[in-house]
Amino acid sequence: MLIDLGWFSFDLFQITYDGVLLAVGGTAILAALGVVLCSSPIYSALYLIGHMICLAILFLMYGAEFIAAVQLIVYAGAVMILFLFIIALLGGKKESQSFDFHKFMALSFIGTVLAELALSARVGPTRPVTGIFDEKLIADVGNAKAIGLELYSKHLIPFELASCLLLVAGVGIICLSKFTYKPPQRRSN
Amino acid sequence: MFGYGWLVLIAPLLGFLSLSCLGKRIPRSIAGYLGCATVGFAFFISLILLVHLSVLEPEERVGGAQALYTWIDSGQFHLDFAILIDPLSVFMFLIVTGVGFLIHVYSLGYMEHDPEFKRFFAYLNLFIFSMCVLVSAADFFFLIVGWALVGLASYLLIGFWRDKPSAVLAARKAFVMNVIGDVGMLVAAFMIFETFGSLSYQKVFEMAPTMFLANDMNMILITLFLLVGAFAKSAQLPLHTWLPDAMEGPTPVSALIHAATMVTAGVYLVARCHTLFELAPFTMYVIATVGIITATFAGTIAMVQTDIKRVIAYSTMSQLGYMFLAVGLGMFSFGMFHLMTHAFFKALLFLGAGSVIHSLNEEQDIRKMGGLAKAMPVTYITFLIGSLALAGFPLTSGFFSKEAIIMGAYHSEMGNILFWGLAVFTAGMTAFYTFRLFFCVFQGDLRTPDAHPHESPVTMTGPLVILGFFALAAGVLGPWVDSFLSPVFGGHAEHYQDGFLETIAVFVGLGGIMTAGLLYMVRSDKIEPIKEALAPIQEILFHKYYVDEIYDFLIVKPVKAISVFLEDMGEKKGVDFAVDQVGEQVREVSKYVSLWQSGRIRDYAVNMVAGMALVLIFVAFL
Amino acid sequence: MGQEFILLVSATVFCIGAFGFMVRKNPLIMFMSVELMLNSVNFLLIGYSNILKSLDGQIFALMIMAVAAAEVVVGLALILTIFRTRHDLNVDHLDSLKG
Amino acid sequence: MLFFIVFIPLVASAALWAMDKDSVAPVRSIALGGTGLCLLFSVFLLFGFESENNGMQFVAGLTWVESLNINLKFGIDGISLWLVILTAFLGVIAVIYSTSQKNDQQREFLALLLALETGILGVFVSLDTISFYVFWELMLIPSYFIIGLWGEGNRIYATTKFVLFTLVGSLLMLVAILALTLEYHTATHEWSFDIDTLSHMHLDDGTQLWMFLCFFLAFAIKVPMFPLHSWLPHAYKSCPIPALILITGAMSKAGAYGMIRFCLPLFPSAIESLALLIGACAAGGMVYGAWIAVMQKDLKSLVAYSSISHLGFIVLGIFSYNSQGVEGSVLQMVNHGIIASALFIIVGIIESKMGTRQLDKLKGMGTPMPVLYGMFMLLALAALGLPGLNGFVGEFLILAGVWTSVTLSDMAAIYVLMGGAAIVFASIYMLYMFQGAMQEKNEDLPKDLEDINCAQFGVLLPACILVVFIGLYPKPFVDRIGPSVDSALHAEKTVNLPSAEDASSHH
Repeated sequence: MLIDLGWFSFDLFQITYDGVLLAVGGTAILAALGVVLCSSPIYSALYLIGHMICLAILFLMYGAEFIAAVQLIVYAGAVMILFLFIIALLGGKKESQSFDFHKFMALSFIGTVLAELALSARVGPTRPVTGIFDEKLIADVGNAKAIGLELYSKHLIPFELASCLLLVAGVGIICLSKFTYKPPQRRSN
Repeated sequence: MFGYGWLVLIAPLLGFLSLSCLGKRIPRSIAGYLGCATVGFAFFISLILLVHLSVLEPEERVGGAQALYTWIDSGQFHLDFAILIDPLSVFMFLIVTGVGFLIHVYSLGYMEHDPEFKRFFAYLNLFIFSMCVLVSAADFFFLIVGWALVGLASYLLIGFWRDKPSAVLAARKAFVMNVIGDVGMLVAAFMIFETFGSLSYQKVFEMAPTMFLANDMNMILITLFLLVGAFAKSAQLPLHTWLPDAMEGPTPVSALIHAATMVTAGVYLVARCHTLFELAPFTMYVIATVGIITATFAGTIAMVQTDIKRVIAYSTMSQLGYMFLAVGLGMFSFGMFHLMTHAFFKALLFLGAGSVIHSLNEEQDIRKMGGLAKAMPVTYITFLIGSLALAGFPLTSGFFSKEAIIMGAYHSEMGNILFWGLAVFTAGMTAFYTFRLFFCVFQGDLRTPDAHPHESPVTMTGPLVILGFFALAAGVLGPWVDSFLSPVFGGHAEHYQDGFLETIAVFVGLGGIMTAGLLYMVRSDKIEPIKEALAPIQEILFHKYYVDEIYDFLIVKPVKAISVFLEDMGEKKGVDFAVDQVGEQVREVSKYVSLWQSGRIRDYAVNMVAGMALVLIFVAFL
Repeated sequence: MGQEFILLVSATVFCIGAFGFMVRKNPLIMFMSVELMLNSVNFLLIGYSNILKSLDGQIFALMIMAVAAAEVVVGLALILTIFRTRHDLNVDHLDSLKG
Repeated sequence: MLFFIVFIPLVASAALWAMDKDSVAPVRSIALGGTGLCLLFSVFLLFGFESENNGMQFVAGLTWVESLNINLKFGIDGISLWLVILTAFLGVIAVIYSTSQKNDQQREFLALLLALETGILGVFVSLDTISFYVFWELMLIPSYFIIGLWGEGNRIYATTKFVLFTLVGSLLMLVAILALTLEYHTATHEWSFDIDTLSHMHLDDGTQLWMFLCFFLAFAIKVPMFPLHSWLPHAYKSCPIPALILITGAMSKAGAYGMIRFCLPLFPSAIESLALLIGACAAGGMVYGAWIAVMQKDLKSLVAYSSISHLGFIVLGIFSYNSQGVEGSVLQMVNHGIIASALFIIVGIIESKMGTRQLDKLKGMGTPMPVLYGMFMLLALAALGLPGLNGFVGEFLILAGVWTSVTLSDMAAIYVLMGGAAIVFASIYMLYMFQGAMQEKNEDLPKDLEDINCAQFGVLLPACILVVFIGLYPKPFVDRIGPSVDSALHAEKTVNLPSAEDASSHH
C-alpha cells in the first residue's frame, strides 16, 4: 500500500513491517541484556524466555514459521522449563557483583568483537549458497512440509546424527545422575 | 745386508711373550734359564753383527736400514717398521744385551726366593726388547716407540714389588716423568715431519745440513724438544727426581735399567741425532751446561745419602751429566765411550750393592753396614774395582773415559774453565762419595750384630767378576770405540793432551779418596766440629735440595687442587649447573606461565574471545 | 532494513551472550548466555535464509536447536552433579585444572 | 647384506619380546645368535670390501617415500666399515657380558640392547639423510629406557638429561637436513635426501655456517664435546655396564662419524672459518676431561672423564681437516671403542667382585688375580697412549694431522701441546686407577677372590688382541680408511645454486 505524500512517499505496509521488526529486535536485545545483567537466575530465565519469544516473532517475520514454532515449543517451552526446574532445585541465589579487572577485560574484548562484527554489517550481499527455495512449493505445501522434504531427503544423515546426539545426551544424563561421583584426590602441589 | 738383525729383537720378545702369557705352564726352574737364554742369544747375534760390521769398509757401515713391514700409509705419511744396523746401534746392542745378559744371570741368584720370579724375567726380557727397539729404530717414530716401551719396562720393574706402596709410588713417578719426555719427543717428531716431510733418520740427516744454517730457529726448537725426552729419560735437571726413587725396584733392575742402559738413552739420542744437534750450537751449549750442573748437583747430594742404592743412583745421575757434557761439547764418541765404561762399572757397583743387600737381608742403610770385606771377598774386590773405576783412579776404565771428557771440557771448541772446574770438582766429589760408601760398607766393624753376612752364590759373583774385569780393563777400548763409531759421527773426536790439567784432575780424585778415608776410616774427635759446622749444608743435601718438596708444592699439589677445583667449579657449578639451570629456568618460567591456566572457565572464555578478537582484526584489516 | 539489521541484532545478541558467559559466575546464567549466543546464530541463519532464498539456513537452525537442546540437558545434569558433590554454585571455585 | 646386518638385531629384539618371560636359556641364545650373526655378516664385509675404492660399497636401497625421493639407502665406505664391525663386535661382547650377570628382566634388557645396536648400525650405514635421522633417534629410545630402568644412582635425572640434551641437538639437525634438501630443490627442482648427491651441492658461506652449526651441535652433543658434555658423566655413572659397552664404544662414535660424513664434505668453508674455535673446544676438552679424571675416586666416572678427553682428541683430529688427522680420528674411534668398553667391563668385574668401585676402598687385587692384572694393565696402557699399542697410533696420527693442519695452523702448536698435556694426565689417572685397584698389599681382600672366569676372559681377550694388533700393524686399517677420507675431504661441488642471472631470469 503505497502512500504518496508528494515530497515523501512510502509503502505503509513495508514501514509497518520494518517498525515491528525494529521494535521486536530491540526488545530481543534488551531481553538479552536482561539475561546477562540480572543478578538472580530466575529473572534471567524469565528474560531469556522473553528473548526467545521475540526471536520466534522475528523468525515468523522472516518467513520461517516452522522454526518459529519449534523455537517456542522446544526452547521457550521445554528447555526453559528445565532451567526453571533446576533453578527451583538449586535455589536462585543472587551472586555478588563487583567490577574487577576481569570484567574490564571481558568488556573490552567484547567491545572489539562487536565493533568488528558491526563492521561486517557493511559488507555487500554475500554470494548465495546454492539452495532451492522454491517459493511456489512453500506456497503450495507450507513451510513445515518444505523443511520436512528438505530434511528427509537432502539432510537425512545429519538429521539422524542429531537424533543420535540427543540419544547419547539422554544416556549421558542418566549416567550422570544415577551414579554418584567421587571427586579425585587433588594433587599435592 | 743385515737380514738377520731382527733376531736381536725377536729373541727377547719371544721370551717376554712366553713368560708372560704362558706363565703357569712354564716351570719355574726353566723360566729363569729361558729368560737368560733369549738375551744370551741376542748378545750372540750382536756379536755376529759386530764382526760383520768390522769386516766392512768404514763407509759401508752406515745406513743399513732394514724395512721389515709397512707400518702405516696415511696420506703423505708413510712409515715402515725398519731396523737400522750401523756401528752406533750395534755398539748399543752389545752394551744392552751384554750387560743385560750378565744381569739376567745375576738375577737368577738374586731373585731366587721371590714368588714372582717368572714375572720378573718376563719384564726384564721386555726391557731388553724395548731397548733394542730404541737403539735399532731407523726413524723417529720407532725411536719414540722404543723410548716409551723402555719407560714402560722401567715402570713395571720399579713397581715390581707391587705390595710396597713406596715402590708403587716410585713407579708411577718414573712413568709420568717419562711420559713428559715422550711428549717432548712427540712434538719434536711432528716438527721434524713438518720440516722434512719424513721421519726417517737417513732422510732427515741428509736434508738437515742442506736446508738449515747453524742456529736456525727450527733446528733449535726441534733439538730442544728432543732434549726434553732425553733429559727425562736420563734424569737430568729438572726432570731427575724419578731416578733416586726408582731404586725401589729390585737391585738388578737398578743395575740394568737405571745405571747401565736405559738412562743412557738420552745420551744415545743426542749422539744419534748429532747431525741435528750440530746444527744447533745453542742446544749443544744447553746440553753441556745442564749436564755439568746435573753432575755437580747430583754429586753433592750423593755425598750425604745413607741408602747404599741411592748413593749409587745419584752417582749415576752425576755420570750421566758427564756424558751429556761430552756430547754437548761435540765429543760424541767420548760420550759413548764413557757410556760404555759407565755401564760396566756402574752395573758392577749396583750388582755389588745388591750382593751386599742380599746377604744382609734387604738392609740398605750404609750406617748399619761395615766390615763385610771378610765375609764377602769376591764382592769386596769387585766393588773396590768398581769404586776405583768410578772415582777415575788412573788406569781403570773410568779414568780414560772421564779424563777425555774433563780435558775436552776445557780444550774443546765450546769448553771453558768453568766447565772444566766443575767437572774436576765433581770428579773429586765422586771419588769422595764412592769411597765413603766403600769404606762404610766393607771396612771397620759390622754395625748390625745380628746379621750373618755371607758370600753370594756363583750366579751372582760370576757376573761381578766379569764386569769387574771390564771395569778395570775396558779403558783400552777407547781408541777402538772412537774409530768404530767414527763413520756414524763423521769423524774422530780429538783427544786433547794436557799434562798439567790431567795431573790436577788425578790429584783431585785422589784427594777425594783420601778425604773419605780420613773421615770414615780414621775416627777422630777432630772431625766432629767440622761435621757440626757443616750440618746445615748436610741437611739440605740430605733432603736433595728439597726438590721433591718444591715439585710437590709447585706442581703436584696444584694439579690435584685444580682437578678438584675443576670438578667442583667446572663440572658441578659450571657446565652441569648451566645445563641444569636451563631446565630449572624453563620450569620457573612455566610456573608463571601456568598461572595463565587459572582453571576458571571464565578466564578461558576471556582468552577465547580475545583470540577471536585478534583473528577478526586480522581478517578485517589485514 | 536489509541484512544490516539481521547482522547487527545477531552480533549484538551474540556479544551480549559472550559477555554474560565471561562475567557471570552462576553456571545457570552462563548456560543461558550460551543459549543467547546460539539463538543469535539461529537468527542470522533464518534471516539469511530469507534473504538468500534458501532453506538450508532453516535446516541448520533446526540442527542447532537439536544440539543446543542436547547440550542444555547434559549441561544441566552436570551442574546438578557438581552441586550435589560440592554444594556450591560458583564456577570460580571449580579450578582443579589450575596449572 | 647391509640390510641383514642392520635388521638382524632388530628382528632378534622383536623375537625376544615374543618370548616367554621366564625362559632364560632361549632368551640368551636368541640374543647371542642375533648379535653373532650380525658380527658374522659384518666380518664378511671385510672380505668383500675393496680397499682402493673410495666410493660407497654394498649399496642397497629401498624406496620409502617416493614423492620426496626418500630412500632407505644403505652403503659403507672405509670409514663406516670399521665402525660397523666395531659395533657388531661390541654388540656380541655386550650380550655375552650381560648374560653373565644376574638380571631380573633380562629379556627386556637384551631386547632393548639389540634395538640399540640396530640404531647404531643404521646410523653408520645410512646414506640418506632421513634414514640417518631416523636411526639417529632410534639410538636414543632404547638407551633412554636402559638407563632409566636398569640404571643406578640418580638414574632418572641422568637419563632425562641425556635424552633432552641429545634431542635438542638432533632436532636442530632435522631442521638442517630439511633446509639442505630445500636448497637442493631450489637449485635443481628435484628432491633428494641422498648424502652423496647433496654433498656435491655448492652452498654459499652464510648458509653453510648456520647449517654447519645445526649439524655440528647435534654431533658435538652426541660425542660429546666439551663444553656440551654435561650429560656424559651422569649417564655413564648410571648406565649398566653391558649397555655402556655399546653406548661408549659405538654410540658416542656416531657423533664423530656424523661430523666426518656430513660436516666435512658439505660445509668446507664453514669448517675453515670455525675450525679454530672448535679446535679450541676440543683441545680444551682433552685437557679438561683428563685433568678432572686425575682426582676421580669412582672408577666409572674416571673412565667417563677419560672418555671426554679421548673424544676431544677425535674431534680435534677431524677438524684438522687433513688426511692424517681425519684418518687418525677414525682409527681412534675404533681404538677408543675397544679400549673404553673393555675398561668398563673391567670396572664391572671389579665391582662385582669387590662390591665397590671406589678407588679408595680398593687395593691389591693383582695378587690373587694375575690374568685380570695383566689385561687391565694392557688396556690401561693402551688408554694412556703407550706407543706400540693402538691408542698411540690414533693419537699420533691426530696430533701429526693437527700439527700440519692448514685450518688450525695458527694454534696448531698450542693444540698439540695441550694434547701432550692430556697424554701426561692420561698416564697419571690411568696409573692411579690401575695401581690403586690392583697393586699394594691388602689384608682385607675376600678370601674366596678368584681370577676372572672363562666368559669374562673371553670378553676381554679379543679387545686385548686388537689393542696389540692395531698398535703393531695399523696399515690394514688405515689403508681402508684412507681413500674414503680423501673423498670426504675433497668433495667436488658440481651442483650450483642458481646464480644471480638465473634468479633474475625467473622473474
